[in-house]
Amino acid sequence: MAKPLDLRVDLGRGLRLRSPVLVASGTFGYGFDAPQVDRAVLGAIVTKGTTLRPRDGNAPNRIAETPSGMLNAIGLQNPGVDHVARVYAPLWSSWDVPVIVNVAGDSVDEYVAVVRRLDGVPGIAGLELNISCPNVANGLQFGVAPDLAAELTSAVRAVTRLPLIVKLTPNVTDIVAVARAVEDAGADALSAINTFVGMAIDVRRRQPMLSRGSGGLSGPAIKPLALHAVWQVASAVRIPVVGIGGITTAGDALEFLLAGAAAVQLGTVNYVRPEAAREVHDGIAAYLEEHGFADPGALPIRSGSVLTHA
Amino acid sequence: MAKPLDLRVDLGRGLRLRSPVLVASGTFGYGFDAPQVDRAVLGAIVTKGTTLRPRDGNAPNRIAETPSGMLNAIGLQNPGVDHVARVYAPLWSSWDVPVIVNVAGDSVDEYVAVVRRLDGVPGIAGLELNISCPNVANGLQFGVAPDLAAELTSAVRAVTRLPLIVKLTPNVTDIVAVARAVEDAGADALSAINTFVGMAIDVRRRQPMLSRGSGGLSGPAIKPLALHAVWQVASAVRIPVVGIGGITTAGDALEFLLAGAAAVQLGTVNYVRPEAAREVHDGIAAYLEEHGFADPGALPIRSGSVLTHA
Amino acid sequence: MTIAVAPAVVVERSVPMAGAVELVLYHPPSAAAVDPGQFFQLAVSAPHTILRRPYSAAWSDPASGRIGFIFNVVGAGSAWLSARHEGHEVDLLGPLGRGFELDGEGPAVCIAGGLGVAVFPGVVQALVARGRKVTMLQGARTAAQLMPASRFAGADVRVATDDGSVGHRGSVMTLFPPPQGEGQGGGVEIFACGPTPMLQASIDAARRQEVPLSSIQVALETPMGCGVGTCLGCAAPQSRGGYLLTCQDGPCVRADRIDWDRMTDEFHG
Amino acid sequence: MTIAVAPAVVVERSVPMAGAVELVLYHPPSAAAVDPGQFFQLAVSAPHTILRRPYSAAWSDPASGRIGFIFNVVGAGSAWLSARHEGHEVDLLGPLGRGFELDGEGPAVCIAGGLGVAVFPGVVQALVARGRKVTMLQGARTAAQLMPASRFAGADVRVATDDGSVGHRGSVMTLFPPPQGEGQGGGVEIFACGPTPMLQASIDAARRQEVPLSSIQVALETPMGCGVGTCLGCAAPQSRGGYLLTCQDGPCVRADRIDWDRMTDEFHG
Ligand SMILES: Cc1cc2nc3c(=O)[nH]c(=O)nc-3n(C[C@H](O)[C@H](O)[C@H](O)COP(=O)(O)OP(=O)(O)OC[C@H]3O[C@@H](n4cnc5c(N)ncnc54)[C@H](O)[C@@H]3O)c2cc1C
Ligand SMILES: Cc1cc2nc3c(=O)[nH]c(=O)nc-3n(C[C@H](O)[C@H](O)[C@H](O)COP(=O)(O)OP(=O)(O)OC[C@H]3O[C@@H](n4cnc5c(N)ncnc54)[C@H](O)[C@@H]3O)c2cc1C
Ligand SMILES: Cc1cc2nc3c(=O)[nH]c(=O)nc-3n(C[C@H](O)[C@H](O)[C@H](O)COP(=O)(O)O)c2cc1C
Ligand SMILES: Cc1cc2nc3c(=O)[nH]c(=O)nc-3n(C[C@H](O)[C@H](O)[C@H](O)COP(=O)(O)O)c2cc1C
Ligand code: FES
Ligand code: FES
Repeated sequence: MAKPLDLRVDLGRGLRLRSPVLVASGTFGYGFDAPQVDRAVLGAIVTKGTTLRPRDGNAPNRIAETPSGMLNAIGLQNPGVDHVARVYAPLWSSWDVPVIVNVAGDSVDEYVAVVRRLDGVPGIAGLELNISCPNVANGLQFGVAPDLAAELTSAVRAVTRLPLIVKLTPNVTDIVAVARAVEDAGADALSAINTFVGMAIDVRRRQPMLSRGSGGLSGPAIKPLALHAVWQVASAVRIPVVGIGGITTAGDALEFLLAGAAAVQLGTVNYVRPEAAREVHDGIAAYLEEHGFADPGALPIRSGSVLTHA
Repeated sequence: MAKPLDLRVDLGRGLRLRSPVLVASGTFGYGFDAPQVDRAVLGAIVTKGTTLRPRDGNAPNRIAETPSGMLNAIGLQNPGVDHVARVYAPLWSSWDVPVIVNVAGDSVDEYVAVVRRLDGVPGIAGLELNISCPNVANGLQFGVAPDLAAELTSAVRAVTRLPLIVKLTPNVTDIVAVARAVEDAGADALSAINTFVGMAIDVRRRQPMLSRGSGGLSGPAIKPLALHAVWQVASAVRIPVVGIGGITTAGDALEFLLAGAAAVQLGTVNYVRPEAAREVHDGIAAYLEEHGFADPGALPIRSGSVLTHA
Repeated sequence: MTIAVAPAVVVERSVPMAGAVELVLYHPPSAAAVDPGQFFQLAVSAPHTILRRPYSAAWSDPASGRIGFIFNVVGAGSAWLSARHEGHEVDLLGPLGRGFELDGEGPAVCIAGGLGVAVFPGVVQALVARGRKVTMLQGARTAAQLMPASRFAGADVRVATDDGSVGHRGSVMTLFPPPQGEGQGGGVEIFACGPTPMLQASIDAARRQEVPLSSIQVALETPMGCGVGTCLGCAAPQSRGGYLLTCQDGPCVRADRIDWDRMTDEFHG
Repeated sequence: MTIAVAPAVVVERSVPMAGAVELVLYHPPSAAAVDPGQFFQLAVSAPHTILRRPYSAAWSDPASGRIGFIFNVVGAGSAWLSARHEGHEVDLLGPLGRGFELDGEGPAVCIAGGLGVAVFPGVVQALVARGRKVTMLQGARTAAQLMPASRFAGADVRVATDDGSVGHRGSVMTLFPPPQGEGQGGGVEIFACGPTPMLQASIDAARRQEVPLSSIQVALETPMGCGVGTCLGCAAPQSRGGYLLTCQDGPCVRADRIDWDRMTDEFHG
């Protein structure tokens, strides 16, 4: 007879979640839509990327399906941090599922301003820093350079007491270097990964499918790449890592937990199978039971550094 | 009435191919297997990665299927350059399809030794440099650092008059920087891309699916990522770019040609649909006819630099 | 409004006109809840696809719990759907978005291009039920591809074909304005569904007849990621700037809400 | 040897034993060319899959141009195959690899674990046709999962079940060595097919009976990328070092060629 199950996870700085299953930024709005998802199984809801001022987002076409995946270039359409803090947060404060606000910006100053506005607002359980945004200063994404990522993280860390998750981009040569820099700069946890930059071309119209040319690839197609990133990062840092990328089943989620993730986020699958969160939650529980583990924390298979193939 | 079609492509230094459809390294052996593929439509055959000494390759398990893709960590199993030059090349010299030897190694010296052995050997039409291999000197892949990649390219360039294609790895922050460095170092053409590093975990056995832990992801899943890499590289260099990654249909191949590729390589699809090469070849021809283009060179839609999404 | 996500059994499969397939699903809650012009996200398990496919309800019958979808095969997803037969299950998510506003006064002119006609059996029925005078303008390449007039009981059906095999030769717009004065300004309301270029043509024609844009309702066609407002992938440019979400603010909207100069068409033209 | 890549029509679908499906394909060239123990790469178009699936020919009949495959559902590809019915097409690539060497002297003992039994109808038939004495040892969880003895005409069939519902209780290895001396060294030849752990058990048992490893032929089961020798994904460790390719040098090999200590099993155990 196995011990009573405990699915709770601790992402640091008091951010304790009842479940290791979260919904990913940009795939659940601000928590007011997708009524058919069963929130009782969610550890937290991560909101759409939020910027200082409201943004209209990119011109259509914004999305395109690809083999086992989809491309998106939404352009951070969002109502702006003030609306989020004034209108949404008060509603969240009465919910039984914590809400983590995903923060985006074009400059360190914008990130800092957004975080300042959110700090201490009731109803906001934590922040997830989307460092995949291009930096207007140099056009480079914050997330691709360890020093830039660290600078941004500590600037934000300095102005908030909220639990801070930094979300890594996979579009780098060495994600571990970025992860370590961000950990040292004060992140409470990491989430990995954001989308991979990709593109599709409409052969009939002879132009890119997306108005922006390129977009971010998500869905099952990227699962093996995301899993490798999480495996590497989890074995290199001491803070919790939230695994993201192509998860659609409990088996997928378990791969990430075995790879060292403390929790997972479901993204694209929310569009397709609202019941996925429930299935993943229950599937993880059943696996723990079956193998006699008391909690998900017992799952990670210790990795050590993984050789790259040749 | 459209002009007579000309599907020939010129990859530089006299490497003129009758067709823009090639088969990719590691997916066609040394050209002696897969009899069911129609060679008449092939511009060239690219061989398995060849090293100085014979290699046994990695222990099983070496491959695993993933959503719309597959992981492999073969470990460069090959008979060694001497066998290739002594036994295979003479046979190739009587073939009507040119054979390009894919070259791999652990050090600049090994690459140079392999290329020296192949230079001037009848039956070898060109070389493709696989710079995705880890450098024993520093463990880093040659292909991830512009300076390493350039050093390797010029060292090889110095010892051969054979057409030299350098094959880029996508596992980098800035593939354009590597492409430019390699172009300046004397590459006649570029091929992009090699596989993306990924992993899969067997949840039942609680260990990685591949004996090496990680492996290279190929197949339709990576097509949008490969296409974006080719789009960026083709708009940044003056030498021809051969597009590779997840191509299974003529439509896929046309996406790469529209993105700026001079030719394409079919990889994983060869395992599944031997008729693919014929279909892609004929489909490209039909598209050119239909749109009144005289040759594939007229296809590229001029890109300029593509903004990354946010 | 409650959105169902549930498997529904195919109770009938037929070919209503050349090149089209009609699937009738049994799902009483949806049949009862759906308004004319609303759509569903149908799950497909075709090779390499992940997203659901958006389809308008062609009609629904709360009494029998049935709901009809009419579509053509354009790719992997619709090919998979067209291979469903009696007894198979199709997972639906919906009803979604906003249908047409049908309670207006005056005569209604419905304009359908291509498979846009799929939405009109239910729309025409509802308009007729409201006692409104309905003219149904339908265009297709050839006679065989026209939806039978019997699907539009109570409406004055006029047809055009590119090959002239029946009705006017030419596009559906050659049927506009229909005779007897409907279409000359004054109270007439236009309902248009079809490829974006056809919607634009309808609007230009209506403008020439001094029909105010606010009296034209169109069903928009954009890519759909989620269908419920979470992915922001279905943006359509608004005349007042920014974008509306086709899946929530549409697919049926009044023409004056859209900035037609910025409106794109990924799938036709 | 010519390898066909072609669509073949399903002419029969049945359930030969509990939990298994048998598909009979009509493809005269393959039916004529295949040797017992060879396999085919069957194309599947299941969601998110790309690779073909390797399946042994269970039997073939050159006269009628038919070839049989017997399998169980373990994942997406086999689920897709099990949903094929009469009239459907399945694209096959083969015959591939090497079958068993059947021309030896002396009595033959066939050992089947799980679906490894699928290869034996054709193998037993060929052995019997060569006038060899054949003992067929088959194991399964329960009686219903055993392949009917009628599939092994001319062989002395002995069965074991984990639940003892018929025959010996326990694994198929409890049937080895069979009585009447076969299996005691001297000229007996063993043909084994099943999960790698079962192959290893057969080898240990045979060793104990002083059957030389060279008199044991096994059908290897490794992942298959291409099935034709180009991907190098089907490596099996050789006793003389390095690896052989299961798809070319196998799947049927003599046990002494394999380094069993380095042999892995991805799919069972
Ligand atoms: C609100 C709405 C209602 C619709 N109602 C109908 C209907 O009643 N009957 C009908 O025949 N068609 C209808 N369509 C179009 C239908 O959704 C597409 O034909 C279908 O999605 C094509 O999928 P596919 O996999 O066969 O094609 P593919 O081209 O393989 O699809 C690739 C991707 O593009 C998307 N896509 C392709 N064409 C369209 C399109 N025209 N509109 C939106 N997305 C598209 C697909 O959903 C998928 O994500 C409607 C579209 C919308 C937005
Ligand atoms: C030479 C050979 C002959 C075979 N003959 C038979 C037979 O006659 N009857 C039968 O029931 N099974 C047979 N198998 C096993 C059969 O190939 C697998 O059961 C099948 O590939 C599972 O595919 P799936 O998509 O249903 O399972 P999934 O687990 O979804 O497959 C995922 C991937 O793993 C591979 N895989 C999974 N299990 C196996 C396995 N046991 N061996 C090799 N690859 C596997 C699949 O091919 C696929 O690439 C044979 C295997 C080999 C190598
Ligand atoms: C349409 C869409 C919009 C997204 N918007 C954001 C965003 O605003 N901020 C962010 O950090 N990630 C965003 N993401 C990335 C997801 O949160 C997630 O990291 C990615 O989709 C990979 O997970 P998946 O494969 O499960 O979808 C978005 C993804 C999609 C598909
Ligand atoms: C099993 C396998 C082995 C490969 N071996 C090599 C190799 O030896 N050298 C090389 O440069 N690329 C190798 N590749 C990479 C392919 O040449 C190609 O770049 C990659 O598979 C992407 O193309 P695809 O998606 O069409 O397969 C290999 C790929 C596979 C699947
Ligand atoms: S389709 Fe996702 S927001 Fe409209
Ligand atoms: S399966 Fe590809 S080499 Fe054997």
